[in-house]
Amino acid sequence: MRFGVVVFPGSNCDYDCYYVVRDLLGEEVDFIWHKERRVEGFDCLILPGGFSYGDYLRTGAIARFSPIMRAVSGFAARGGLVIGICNGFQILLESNLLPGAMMKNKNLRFICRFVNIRVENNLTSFTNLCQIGQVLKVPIAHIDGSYYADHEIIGTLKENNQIIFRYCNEEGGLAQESNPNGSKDFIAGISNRQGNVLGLMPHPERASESILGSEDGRLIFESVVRAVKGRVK
Amino acid sequence: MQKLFQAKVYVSLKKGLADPQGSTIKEALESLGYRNLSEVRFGKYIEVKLRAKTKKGAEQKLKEMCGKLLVNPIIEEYSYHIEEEG
Amino acid sequence: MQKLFQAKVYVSLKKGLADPQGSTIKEALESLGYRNLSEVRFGKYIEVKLRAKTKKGAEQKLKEMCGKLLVNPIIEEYSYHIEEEG
Amino acid sequence: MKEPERITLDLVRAHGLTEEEYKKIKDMLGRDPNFTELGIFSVMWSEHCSYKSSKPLLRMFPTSGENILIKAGEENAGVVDIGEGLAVVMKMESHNHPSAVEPFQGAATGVGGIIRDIFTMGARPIALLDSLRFGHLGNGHNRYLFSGVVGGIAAYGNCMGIPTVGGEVYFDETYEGNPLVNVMCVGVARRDNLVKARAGGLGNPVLYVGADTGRDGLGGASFASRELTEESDKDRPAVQIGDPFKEKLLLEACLELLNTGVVVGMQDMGAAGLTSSTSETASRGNSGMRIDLSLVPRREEGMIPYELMLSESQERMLVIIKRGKERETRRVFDKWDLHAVPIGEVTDDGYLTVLDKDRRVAEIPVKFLTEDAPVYMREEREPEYLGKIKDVSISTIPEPQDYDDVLKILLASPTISSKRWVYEQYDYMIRTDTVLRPGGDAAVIRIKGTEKAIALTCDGNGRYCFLDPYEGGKIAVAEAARNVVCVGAKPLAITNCLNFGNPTKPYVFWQFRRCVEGIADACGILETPVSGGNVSFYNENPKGAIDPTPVVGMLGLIEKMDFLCTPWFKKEGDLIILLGECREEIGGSEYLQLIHGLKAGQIPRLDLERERAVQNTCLEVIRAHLVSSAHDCSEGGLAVTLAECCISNSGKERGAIIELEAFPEILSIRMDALLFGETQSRILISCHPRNFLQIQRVARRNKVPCARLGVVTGDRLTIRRIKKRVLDLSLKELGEKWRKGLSHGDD
Ligand SMILES: Nc1ncnc2c1ncn2[C@@H]1O[C@H](COP(=O)(O)OP(=O)(O)O)[C@@H](O)[C@H]1O
Ligand SMILES: [Mg+2]
Repeated sequence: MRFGVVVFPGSNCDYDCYYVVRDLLGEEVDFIWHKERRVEGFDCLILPGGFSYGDYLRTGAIARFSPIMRAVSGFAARGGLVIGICNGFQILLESNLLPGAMMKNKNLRFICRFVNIRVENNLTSFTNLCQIGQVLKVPIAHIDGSYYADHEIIGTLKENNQIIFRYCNEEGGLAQESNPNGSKDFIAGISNRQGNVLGLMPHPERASESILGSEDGRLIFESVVRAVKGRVK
Repeated sequence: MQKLFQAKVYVSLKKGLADPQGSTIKEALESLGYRNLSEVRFGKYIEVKLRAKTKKGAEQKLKEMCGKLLVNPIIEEYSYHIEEEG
Repeated sequence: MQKLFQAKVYVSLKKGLADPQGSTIKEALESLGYRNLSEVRFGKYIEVKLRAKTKKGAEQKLKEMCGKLLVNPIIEEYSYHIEEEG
Repeated sequence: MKEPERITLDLVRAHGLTEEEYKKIKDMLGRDPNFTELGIFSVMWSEHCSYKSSKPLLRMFPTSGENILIKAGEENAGVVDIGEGLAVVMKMESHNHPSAVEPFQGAATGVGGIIRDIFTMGARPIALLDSLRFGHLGNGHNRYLFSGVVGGIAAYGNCMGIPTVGGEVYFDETYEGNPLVNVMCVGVARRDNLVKARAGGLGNPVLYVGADTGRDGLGGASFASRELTEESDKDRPAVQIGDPFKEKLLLEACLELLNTGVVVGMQDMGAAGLTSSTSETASRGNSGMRIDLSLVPRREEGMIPYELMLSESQERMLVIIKRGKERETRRVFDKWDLHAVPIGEVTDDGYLTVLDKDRRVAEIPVKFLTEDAPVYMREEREPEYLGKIKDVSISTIPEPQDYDDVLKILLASPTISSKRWVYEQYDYMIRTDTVLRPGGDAAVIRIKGTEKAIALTCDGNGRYCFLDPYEGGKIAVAEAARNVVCVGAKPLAITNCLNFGNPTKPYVFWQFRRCVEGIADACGILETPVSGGNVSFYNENPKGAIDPTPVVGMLGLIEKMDFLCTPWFKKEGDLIILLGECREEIGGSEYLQLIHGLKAGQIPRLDLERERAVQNTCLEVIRAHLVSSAHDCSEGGLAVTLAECCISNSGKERGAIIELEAFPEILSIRMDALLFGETQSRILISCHPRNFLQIQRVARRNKVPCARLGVVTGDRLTIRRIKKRVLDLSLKELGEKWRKGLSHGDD
C-alpha cells in the first residue's frame, strides 16, 4: 500500500512519519508538496506535525488554504484514510474536516513529554489492532493542544463514537492530572463521522521503536496497513 | 479611484470560554499590587491597511477576511474599526 | 466610591521592527485573492476591567500597568481606550 | 537617517574606534574613509567580529587532532569527523545582552543565529543545547527573564524542528542584570557535502536570500552610539524579532540547493550583516566582491548605504553560486517562496566594492577588514579579591546538625533541582533520534543508517572560575568529558563560549587568560581539541564584571548503540561503586554557598591524568557491559549524586543503602565534605555483584581508586556510618524536593 506525507511550509515531522512508514513498516511512501493539487494513487494521507506557516495567526489556519487541501478534502470525502498528527490535526480542524478547535495548553507553555492515551474506539481503520481501553504510551509536543468544542459537538462526538483517544493515567483512569493540556473531556484524538479521518495531538511516529521509549504508536500505522490490505483482499 | 483605509480588528476569545492568558496576566498584575481588577482578557490586534473604492467596500472585504482567515468563529469573536487614512 | 472602567489596550510592534506574523498573514490574505493590501500588522489586544474613583485615576493605573508588565517598550508601542462601564 | 557631513573624532569614538585605530585606517587606505566605510571598519574591527582582545590567547587552544576535518577559525564552525563519511559541525554562541532587555526575542534570535552558522556549512542541524545563567528566582524580574528566555528558545527551536536536547541552568547573584544565554547547535553533514564560506570564481553571482533588510540592530556588533542615534533611537531597537518560519524555509532551501551542486560558497548574515558576509567570504577566498546596494531588498524606505551595510536583520543568507546556474537556483528558492536576489559578483581585485546604483559608496581591500584588523594584548593583573577569599579554614565552618535537611535544601535549590520545567518546553524528541533525553548526564542522538550515536553536553561553573579561573577552566572541560563518558561515549572535541566582563579591566583579562589556559591544558590532555567557539566580553552589572563563565560544549561518539549507559540505578541488589576518591574539598561548593552563604575557599583541584584514568576506566567497564548505570559527581557532591541516581528515572525510582566505612577516606574527612564536597574525577556506577571483581581489576590497571559503597535496594536513600544513620530519606520526599525546585508545583 502507499502512504503520502503532505509537506507544508514549516512541517517538520514529515520526515519522521516518512521514516516510520518506509523503514519500520516497510510500506511505500511519498512526500506530497503542498502546492500539488492531486493525491491519486495513495491509500492513506498523513498530515504531519510542525509549525505550518509558523502557526503565526492560529495553528493550521493558513495551511488549510494550501492547494493540496482541496485534494485532501476530496480524498477524504471519497472515503480515503487521512491522519492528522499534531499540527496536522490542527489543520484538519481549521479545514472543518474535523469538528472543534484548539486552544492554548492550560499551563500556557509548550509541553514535550510522554503521556498515556486510552483507546476509546477500536473499530476504526486506525485502531483495529488495539483493544478498547488499551493504554498507549505516546509523546505530545505542542503549545496549542487543548481541544475545545461546544456541548453539542461533544455530544455528537460521543454519540457516534468519534472520540478515539483520551488522555489517561498509566492505569487508564481519567484523572485531571493526566490531562496534560486541559482538553475538553480528555480528548486526545477524534475521527470524523465516517471514521476515515483521524486527528490526534500525540505523535505516534515518535513512539514506534523501543529504543525511543515506546512502540505503542506503531499500532496506529499498522492498523492502517491492515485496514487497507484487508480491503484490497 | 481607490482610497486607502486603515482597519483595526480586535479578536478575543468568546465570552464564556476560559481565557488562561487573561487570567495569568491578571494574577501577575495583582501580584504587582493592582488589586482592583475585575477581569483581564487577552486577544489579538490586527491592523490591516487596504485599498478600496468606498468605505463600504473596504468594510465588506474586511469582514470577509475575518470570516475566512483572521478569526476562528468556534472560539473567537471580533470587532473592528475602519476609517479612511488621512 | 469606586467606579468600574473598561479599558482596551492595543499593543503592536514598534514601527521599523520586522513583524513576521503580520507579513505572513498579509501573504496568506494575498494568496486568498485580497490583492489590495498595503500592510498587515499583528499585535495584542488586552481588555482590562478595573475599579477606580475617577477616570483619570483609572487611566493613570492603566498606563502604569502597561509600562510595568503589559508592554515592553524596547520593541512594542501601545495605545488604549478607556471608558466607564455603563 | 542622514549622513553626517564630516567625520569627526567624536563620530569615530561613537563607533567604538580609538584614535589610533582611526589613524591606522587612514594610513591603510591612504585617504580618509567616508561615512559608510567608517561604519564598515567599525563593525569589522569590533571585538565581536575581530576578536581583537582574545585572538592571541585563543591561539593557546589545541585545534587539531585526528578527528578534526576543518580547524577552528578556518570557517564558520569547526568540523569533526565521526566516520562513515559523516562529519559533525558544532558551535556555541551567546545572546546575553539582547536577552537582558527582551528575554523572549533576545533568546529566540540567538537560537536563529547559531542555527544559521551550522546550515551555512551544509550540515543539517540535528540538536540544540542551551546554557543559561540568571540571578536568583526570588526576584520577580529574574523570573521574568528566566521564563522569557526559555520561552524564546522553545519558540524558535521548536518551530524549526530541531530538538533541544540538553543544557544547563544556574542561578547566582553575579548574573543579576546580566543573564547569560548561550546556545549550541550541532549539525551533521556528509563529508563531501560540506560547503565553505568562500567566494571564488571571477564573475560568479552573489545572491541575497531571505528576509528584507531593515534598520535592525544597526551596528549591534560594534557600538551603542548615543551621539549618532539620539533622534533615531526610537526606530532603532537593539533587539530583533525572530522569524523561525522564514528560517525554516531558508534552511530547507539552502540544503536543497546544496544538493544541486551549484553552490560555491555560503555565509549567513549574522553580526554586521552584509558587511561581514561579503568581506569574510571574499577574504577567505582570496578574491574580491562587488555588490550594488540598490538591489538589496528592504523593509523600510529611505535607508542609506551605511544602514544597509550595517543592518543586522535576521534570517538572511549570502550565497555565491556558479555562473550560469541562476535558473536552477531560482527554481529551488521559488519552491520555498523565498526571493534570491543577485546583488553582485565575485571579483579578483581583492576589494570590497559597494555601489549604490552608479555611485561608489565604499571601496576597501578586504584583508584590511579581516586579517589586518588590530589585535591587542590587554593588560592583566591578578585580582585582589582572590587573596581574601581563597583561604577559608574549614575548621571555622560549623558542621550541620541534620544531614537530611541539608540534602533536601540542596535538592530543592533551583541550580541543582530537576530541570524538567525547562526542558519540557523544548521539543527534544523531534527527528526521532533522541535516544537519551534531557535529564541524563549527556543527551544521546543516534545517527540513522549507522550503528552510531553522538553524545552532547555543556558545562561550566562560574563560581569555580571566580575562585580559581585556571582550575575552573580545566574543570569545565573535564566535567563535560566525564558527562559524555558516563553515557558510554568517547569525548571527541569541544566548542565553547567564553563569557567575561570588560577585557580592558586588567583583572578581567587575567581571569580570561587563566580560564583559557585551563581549558587549553585540559583539552590537550583529554585529547578533545577545540573545534570552535565564541567570546562574549562586557558582561557587567553595576556591581562589576560577572563571574568568569566559560561554557564548554562537548561532543562524544558512541561507536555502537549498545554502549549506551544511563545514570539511574536500575536493579535491586546491584552494587554501588565509586570510581575516584573523596578529598576534603568544600571550597567553592554549592553546599558552602547555599548552607553557609560562602562563596569562598580553594576549589577542588583537578589532576588531569587522574581524570583521564577515571574516564578511561568508566568507558572500558561500560563498553564491556559490566555496569548498570554511571553518573558523574558534580554540584552537590556525593550525596546529591546518589539522590539523583535514586530518583531521576521518574516512575522507576530505586533506593540505596550506603555504608560509609567503605570509604578509605572516612577517618580523615569531615562528614559534610564527604557528603557534599565536589572533589573532581569521580563517577558513581552500579553493577551486578558478579561484575564487581572485574571492574576492580580494570580500575586497578588504570590506577583508579574503586570503592564499594553500598547496594541498590528498597525505597529510601540511607547513609550509615558504623550502623548509625547519617542520612535517611524516603525516595518520595527526595523526589518531591527535587522536582519542585523550579516548578513550584505548577504544572
Ligand atoms: N537549559 C536546559 N535545557 C535543556 N536541558 C537542560 C537544561 N538545563 C538542564 N538540562 C538537562 O537536565 C539534566 C541535568 O542537568 P545538570 O544538573 O546541569 O546536569 P549535570 O550536573 O550532570 O551537568 C541534563 O540532562 C541537562 O541536559
Ligand atoms: Mg552540569
